[in-house]
Amino acid sequence: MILQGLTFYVFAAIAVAAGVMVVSARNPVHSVLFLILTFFTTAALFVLIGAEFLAMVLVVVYVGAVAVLFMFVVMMLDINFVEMREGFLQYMPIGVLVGIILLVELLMVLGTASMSPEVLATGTEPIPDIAHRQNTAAIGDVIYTKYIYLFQAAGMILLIAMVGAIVLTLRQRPGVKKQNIAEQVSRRREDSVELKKVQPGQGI
Amino acid sequence: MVNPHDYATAAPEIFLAISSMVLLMIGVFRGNQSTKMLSWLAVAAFAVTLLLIIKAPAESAISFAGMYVADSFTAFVKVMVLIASGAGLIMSLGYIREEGMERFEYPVLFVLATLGMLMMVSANDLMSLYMGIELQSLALYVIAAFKRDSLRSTEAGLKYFVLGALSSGMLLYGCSLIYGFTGATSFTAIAAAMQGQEHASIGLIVGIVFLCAGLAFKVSAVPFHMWTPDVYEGAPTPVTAFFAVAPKIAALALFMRALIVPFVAISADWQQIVVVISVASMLLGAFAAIWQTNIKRLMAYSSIGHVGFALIGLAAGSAEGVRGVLVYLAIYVAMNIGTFACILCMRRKTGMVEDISDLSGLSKTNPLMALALAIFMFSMAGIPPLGGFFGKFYIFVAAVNAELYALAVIGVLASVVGAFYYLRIIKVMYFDEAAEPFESPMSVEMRAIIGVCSIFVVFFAFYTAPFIAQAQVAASALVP
Amino acid sequence: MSDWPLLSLVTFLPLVGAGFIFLFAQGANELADRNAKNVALMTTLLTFLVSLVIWANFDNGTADFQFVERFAWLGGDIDYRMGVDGISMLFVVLTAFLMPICILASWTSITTRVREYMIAFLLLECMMIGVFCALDFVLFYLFFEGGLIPMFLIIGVWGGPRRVYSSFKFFLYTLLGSVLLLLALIYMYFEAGTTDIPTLMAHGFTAQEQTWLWLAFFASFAVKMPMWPVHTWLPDAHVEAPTAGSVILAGVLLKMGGYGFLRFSLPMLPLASDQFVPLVFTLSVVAVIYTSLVALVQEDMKKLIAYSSVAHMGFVTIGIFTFNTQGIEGGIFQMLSHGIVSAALFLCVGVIYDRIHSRDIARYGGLVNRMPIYAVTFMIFMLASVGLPGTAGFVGEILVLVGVYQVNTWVAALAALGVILGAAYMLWLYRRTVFGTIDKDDLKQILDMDKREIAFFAPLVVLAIVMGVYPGPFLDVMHVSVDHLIQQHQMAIQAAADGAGGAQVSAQLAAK
Amino acid sequence: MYHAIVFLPLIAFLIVGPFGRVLGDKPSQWITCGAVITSAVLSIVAFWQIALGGGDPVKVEIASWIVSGTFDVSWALRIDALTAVMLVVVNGVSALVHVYSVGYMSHDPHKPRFMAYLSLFTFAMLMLITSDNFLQMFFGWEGVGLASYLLIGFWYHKPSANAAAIKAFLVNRVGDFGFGLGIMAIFMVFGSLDFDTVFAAVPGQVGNTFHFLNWEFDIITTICILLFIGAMGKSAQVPLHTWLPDAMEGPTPVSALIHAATMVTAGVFLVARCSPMFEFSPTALVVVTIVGGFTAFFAATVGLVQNDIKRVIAYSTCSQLGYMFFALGVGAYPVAIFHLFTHAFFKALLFLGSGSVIHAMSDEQDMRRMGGIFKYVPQTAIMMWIGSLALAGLPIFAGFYSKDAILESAFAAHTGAGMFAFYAGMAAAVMTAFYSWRLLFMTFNGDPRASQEVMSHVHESPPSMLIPLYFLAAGSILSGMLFVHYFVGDGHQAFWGDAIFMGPENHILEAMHHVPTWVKIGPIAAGIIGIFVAWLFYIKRKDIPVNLAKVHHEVYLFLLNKWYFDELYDLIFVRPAKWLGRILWRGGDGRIIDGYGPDGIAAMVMHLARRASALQSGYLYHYAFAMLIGVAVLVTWYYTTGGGH
Amino acid sequence: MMAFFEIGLGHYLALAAVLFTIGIFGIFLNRKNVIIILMSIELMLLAVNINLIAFSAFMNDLVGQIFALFVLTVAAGEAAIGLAIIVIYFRNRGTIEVEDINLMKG
Repeated sequence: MILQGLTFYVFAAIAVAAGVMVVSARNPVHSVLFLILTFFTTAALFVLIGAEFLAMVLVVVYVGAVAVLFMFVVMMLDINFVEMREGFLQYMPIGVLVGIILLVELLMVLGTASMSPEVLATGTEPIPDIAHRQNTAAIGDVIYTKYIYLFQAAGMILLIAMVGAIVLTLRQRPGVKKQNIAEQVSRRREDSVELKKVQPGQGI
Repeated sequence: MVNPHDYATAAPEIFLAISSMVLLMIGVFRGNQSTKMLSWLAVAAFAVTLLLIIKAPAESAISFAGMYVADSFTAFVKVMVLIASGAGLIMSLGYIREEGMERFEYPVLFVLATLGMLMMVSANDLMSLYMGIELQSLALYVIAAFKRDSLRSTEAGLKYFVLGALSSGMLLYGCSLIYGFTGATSFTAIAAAMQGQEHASIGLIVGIVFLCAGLAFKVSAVPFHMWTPDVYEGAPTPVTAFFAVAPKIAALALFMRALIVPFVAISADWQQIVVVISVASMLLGAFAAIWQTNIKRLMAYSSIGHVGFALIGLAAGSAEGVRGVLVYLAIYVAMNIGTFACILCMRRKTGMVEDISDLSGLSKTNPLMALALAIFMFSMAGIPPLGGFFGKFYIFVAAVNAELYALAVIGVLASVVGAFYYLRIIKVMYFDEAAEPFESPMSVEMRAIIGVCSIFVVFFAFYTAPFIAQAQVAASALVP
Repeated sequence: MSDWPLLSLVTFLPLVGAGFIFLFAQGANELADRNAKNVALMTTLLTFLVSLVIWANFDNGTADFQFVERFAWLGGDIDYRMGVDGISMLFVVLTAFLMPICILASWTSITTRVREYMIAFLLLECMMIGVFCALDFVLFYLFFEGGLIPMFLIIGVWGGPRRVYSSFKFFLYTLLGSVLLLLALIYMYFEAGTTDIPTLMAHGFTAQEQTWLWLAFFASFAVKMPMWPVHTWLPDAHVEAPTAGSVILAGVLLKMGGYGFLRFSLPMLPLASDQFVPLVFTLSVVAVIYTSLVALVQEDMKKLIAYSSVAHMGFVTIGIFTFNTQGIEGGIFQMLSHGIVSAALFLCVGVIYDRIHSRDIARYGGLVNRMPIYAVTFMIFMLASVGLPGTAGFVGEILVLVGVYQVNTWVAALAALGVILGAAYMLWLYRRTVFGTIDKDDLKQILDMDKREIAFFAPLVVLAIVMGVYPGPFLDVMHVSVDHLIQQHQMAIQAAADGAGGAQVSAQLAAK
Repeated sequence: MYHAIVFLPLIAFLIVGPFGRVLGDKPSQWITCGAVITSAVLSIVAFWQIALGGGDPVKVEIASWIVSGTFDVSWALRIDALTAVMLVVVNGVSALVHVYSVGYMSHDPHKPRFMAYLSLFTFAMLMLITSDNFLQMFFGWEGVGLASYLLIGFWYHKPSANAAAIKAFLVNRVGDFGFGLGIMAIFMVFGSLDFDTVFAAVPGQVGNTFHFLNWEFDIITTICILLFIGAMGKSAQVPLHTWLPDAMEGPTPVSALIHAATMVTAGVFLVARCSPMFEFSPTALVVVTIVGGFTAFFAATVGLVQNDIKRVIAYSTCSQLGYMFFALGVGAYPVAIFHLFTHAFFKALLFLGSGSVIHAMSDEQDMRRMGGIFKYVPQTAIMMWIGSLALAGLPIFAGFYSKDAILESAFAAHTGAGMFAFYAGMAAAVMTAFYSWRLLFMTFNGDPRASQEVMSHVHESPPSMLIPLYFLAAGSILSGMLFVHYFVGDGHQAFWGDAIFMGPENHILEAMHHVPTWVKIGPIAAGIIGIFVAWLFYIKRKDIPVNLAKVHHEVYLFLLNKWYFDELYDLIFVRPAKWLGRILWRGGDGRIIDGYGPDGIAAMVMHLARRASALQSGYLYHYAFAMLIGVAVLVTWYYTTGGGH
Repeated sequence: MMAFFEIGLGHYLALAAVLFTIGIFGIFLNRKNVIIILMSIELMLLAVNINLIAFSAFMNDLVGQIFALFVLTVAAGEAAIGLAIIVIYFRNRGTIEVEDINLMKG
């Protein structure tokens, strides 16, 4: 019990601290690294609460793919690390004030967040006993059946992400020769072969 | 677990999804030269989807374990969305050719965005809501930045993306709270959980506020509208035209469903949110547009104002309100498509122009276009007997019936202020000296679109009744 | 004959003409322009004929709406309903009568965009006639507001140097008033479940509702009238509008406010109308005296006449809110006569404006030397405007005064003071323009009215005098309807006083 | 016949008015003169039948005019004795003036127009006197006002004529304002405007009060005073007299017809017509007496020093009208009408005579530039003498009978107001004689003061001008002695019939025969004194008036400037009205209504619009911040209000 | 003391709220670099996921986890698009400083 609590506090503290560093670090590379740290600690918390599959996904997808992508872009764009400019602090107090008000209000919500029995009873998809069915398997049970609609939609979203990223960033450089299958396939005889009558004695 | 019948209910979406992939494949193989053909194919796909929707059975069907709903409301909205998307795509043809952005992904992204909108309209679950929104938004981010060599276009895409992602975050946060405080994500289930409750717990309300913030962003209601003017101005014009109509309809439909269906029991609670953003939108839309010189930017503010009016109908929360919104949206679509078609015709030898002053004396150089634009402007100002009036009329009918008198009064006053800048455009076209004429002749499809839209707007008074009846049916599907 | 949808015919005939011009008078050449003018003239004349047919078939003996047409329209008991009674019928005729004159008056003075001009006027005619024919509130509103569009364009496109300011002021001012009317309309629809005007008249709203509804109506009609202090759009609009625009503005558009009071405020909201009489009287009296004084110092002819219109409309509102036969009939008659007289006065200004292109009073003088026919014509209308007995202006004025005298002598006395001032500024205007000697060079060459001008002034002159000498045919049309209106009004007040909830109403009435 | 009397002039006007220029001068003159002369002859017939013959009053219904609910007014003619007298006066003088004008206006390029106006005037005046209800009377009332306006401003190129025309119209409007209110009050009280109905109901309303301008007033008195205000305007009584002298800007025949014989007496006619009402209101009669008496005196004083020949006569008219009014005021309505009758002849004679003089002097009107033309225009001079004698009220002349009767009746009334009027009238009689002979002496006697050129052109007028003078001279001499019996003498009952109502208490016609002798001879004496003084001043000792004017310079200026009425009105009405108009226009409409209304709101909207677009800073973080604020505000709202519940 | 270590739903929600707020702060207080904003958004989404999973666990309902799974998926796609847009913006403008993204305003 205590161990659980202790673990939570430690990881939560790290996550928050790392989160603060993400937004406040001067060097974007550091920010990305702190983001990775946040993901890791959060993944740990997920494990703590029993969502193993998501914890793994978080590590694999986020740390493994997204964060690396971030790192890649940060490096690629070669941004010089600028100092904070004038005027930054001008709106700071009011911004912080509003943010803190919001935070306080969000925290106050928690006070009411005790689960009422009715709400608990409405759960549509009870989590099976962990001993009986693993978390991953339990998710697998429904995601391709009951949630096939969303699953397919997620597929479409990734398709858009792919198409979008390509269409935005892919550039055909004029100098580079590329294989154009369509052109090759549609090539016809008339296009490439020209018959010329050569007058005797004149050459082409 | 998923019954085959479920697929039948979602046939339009499935068809459109498959079409998008087919188009993509064709594009990949045929290259950018096929863009025009792909566009027309996409329009054809929209048409087929539209037919599928119309031919679907009228009764409500909830499928995919409560994720998806198809009823006459969704049908009505989807028809509008498809028409708007189709028109947007057709209007793009000339533009993307002239501006050197003729790439085959363009129509594909249109189709995908439209697919997202259809999903939004049919969403009956917080998750399908979110997925629909993201499907649409991701496509739109890309389309906004599609003119990738233009600084304005990319800045528009960037702003849209950053703020859109922020709004998604807020929306999700709201969803998570709603999920936590009701124990369900399906609208139907939430509605069941809310049954008999007079008031929501504060946690749930905070969740609803965040949800509304996210949705308000999508419909560009104040104060979540800030992206709109910049994106409208920066994005390629046909994209702006598309933005101004299709996503707005879908998002408003979703807004209505997400508030009315699950939270009908506590409508008094969320009504205040809608009232606030509605008032703010109407006022800002009316005031901020006055000094604009860029017509696209002006249209952005105008659309903010229009959303404010539409939200009055939502604030009413009644079937009449929903009917009002639907009627309003339908006319809004026609007016906006028509207007943007005119804006797209503002082309001189030096390229596209988008300053209001470029319209000077249009009534002399191109009387028909000026006439059409004047009709749209008067209609947007809500002057009878043009269509825009009926939109406002049914909205205010709903507001008065819901006893939202103050809202109605603010609304009409804002409409007067708003009339000012619409009149200004007419003034520029009709009262001012003629400027250099635009390139002519306008393309056939533009003329057709402008013609159809203006006829729709002008003669709306003559076929209002069947239209209203249809909207009534659609509304009663949402609010029994 | 009366089975025909005459009202729809008279309303939409101009639209047909407009469509005809739009479709067939293509091209920017002179031929197209001439065709457009001819078509417009034919259409308006035909419309006028139809309106005369309506008058001929009109039954003076009943207060019911006549020539009623009804078709399903928007659903929800918002239908396309048309009909006229003794109050509205003459306005239809008036509008149809003024239109051909306007077209003729624009025959040579409009040289740019003639086709559009004619289309705008025909559209305007459609809207204006529709206002007076509509028996459904929404339909009424449609026409009421729709008229703004062509008028805005007429002022803005063919107007004077400050046309932009004026047209915007006109449009937004009237729109601002009208939107509140729209809300009131919707509220009534909500309460009564219909927008059928006769049904609404009989509905009986509660006293509190009436107060608010009345104020909303007032916002619209007072601006349209225009009543003081919301009159300032009128001088500007008049000054900048082309002659025919001013004619229509003064001749018909201003009447819509008065008509609105009669058709809506009085019968539908009798208690509130009663309650607000002091307000209306005060504003009207102020209007009569204030605007007369202002008219006295005007340097611009059109502005002067515009201010005089405000004063005359003050009489109309006074008359309407007397709730007695003389007052209301006087108000209606005053509207009709003002429609003729002030329209003619604007035409008079137009005649010389066409020649000299100035409306500055100081710019003229001694016109009688070169333009005797014009001088006579102008004099007749000037006198009619002054309210000389035997001219159209007198009958309305005296009836209003007689009516209001029975209600409030102060109002009668102060309004009568306005008559003196009215004489002062009109005579002063006439003297400065027409009398005296010619000392401007261009005036020495000025030509008298040509045949076309005489042609459109002649019927106006005849009417201005006939209406003054023998107003019977006009008044006879109104009697039954006005009596009915007054009866309804009194019954409503009586019922409110008797009714259970009417205790405080009756107390209010008793306190008065 | 009665239709013909009233409508012949109208027909003449309708022919000559629009088509005069086409017809030409001569036909126009023939048509108008013919119509009016016919009308005049018929009038005499009517007078013979109805007044002298004691025939019953005639009523002719023509058409309904304005019908609105209980408000039902017809076009109708009513011919009773009073009307018959007026018909003779109006048509008689009018016919003579028409004829006179043919000669007088012979050099004018706009003869048809002038003749048409005259006919129009005649028609309007006939409508006035034959009306059977108050509204038709008002029609005629304003109609004559219009004709007067047109005729005063006939020479439209003269700014002074235009100004005078407007002034006449406006001052009359002020009177009409009262008249109009009176008509409305009558309708409200009696529910009708027909004379018979109203007069029949008057006794029933005696002593009743009604609410007028927030006070309780006696009904009859209020109505009478309101009507009298109208009469004051038309008949140029102080303080509404200022237009009459200015009206002399018009051609002289106009002055004779309108501003001496007929129109200005309309007020007298009105009061006489309403005698059934005035008889029940002693208060109103006192007002009439005082106003009349004061005007008689006032106008005479001003007449003393005027230099314009026509103005002198105009003030004289004003003064004589004062006489008529105080006669009315003391209840001697027939006396007033009698004076109206005689006055019409001699005043028209004086005007036409002075017109003849002016004509002779090449349109010179200033007496200071006349003199010594007796020998050139003897006939005119004699006519002027006759007119003046009648005016001064010397025996056998018409004025003698009527003026004497007025003063006697005023004395006989034995009321305070009556005595005031009597003494004012006596003083005025002296002055009347004085200025009349001042006029005669300055014009016809002494050395010529005009330029040689003018004097060389002095000539007697053509017959068309002289013949009317003869007729009028005959009237001036004979009308008094011939008709005194009928009008005010023993025959008055039979003569007037029911046309004039005199209450049972009213025995003034009887009482005036029983006044002291000094009262009877007083007027004659006054006339002789006045003539003597005039002779002294302008023939014998020409230095006296000059010295008097020097010594009493203020008094002289005061009189010369007509008691400064014009200046006063300019100061308290004209200027403030214009000043107020300007203030209301620039300040009220411009600065306040527009400034805070449309323009102000527009400016505010513009300002707000600038602010609103400034919100759109272009910075992403501002945009995000706005969203955050939106959410925070909404959440806070729900926290603080508990979600509105 | 034991109560302190008793980890309930509230603890997770509090953590999520704090992370969410940090994310928001990151967006509107950031003046440096758009990529930081993207990372802030990732933080917000992470907070949402914590919320969802916490609710899921404490309600014993799998839906929350599935929701979180989809959020993760979409977030990945979103990041890809976002970074692509940043890249092309950088190509056009040569900077991605937040202060400089200010071509359109008013």
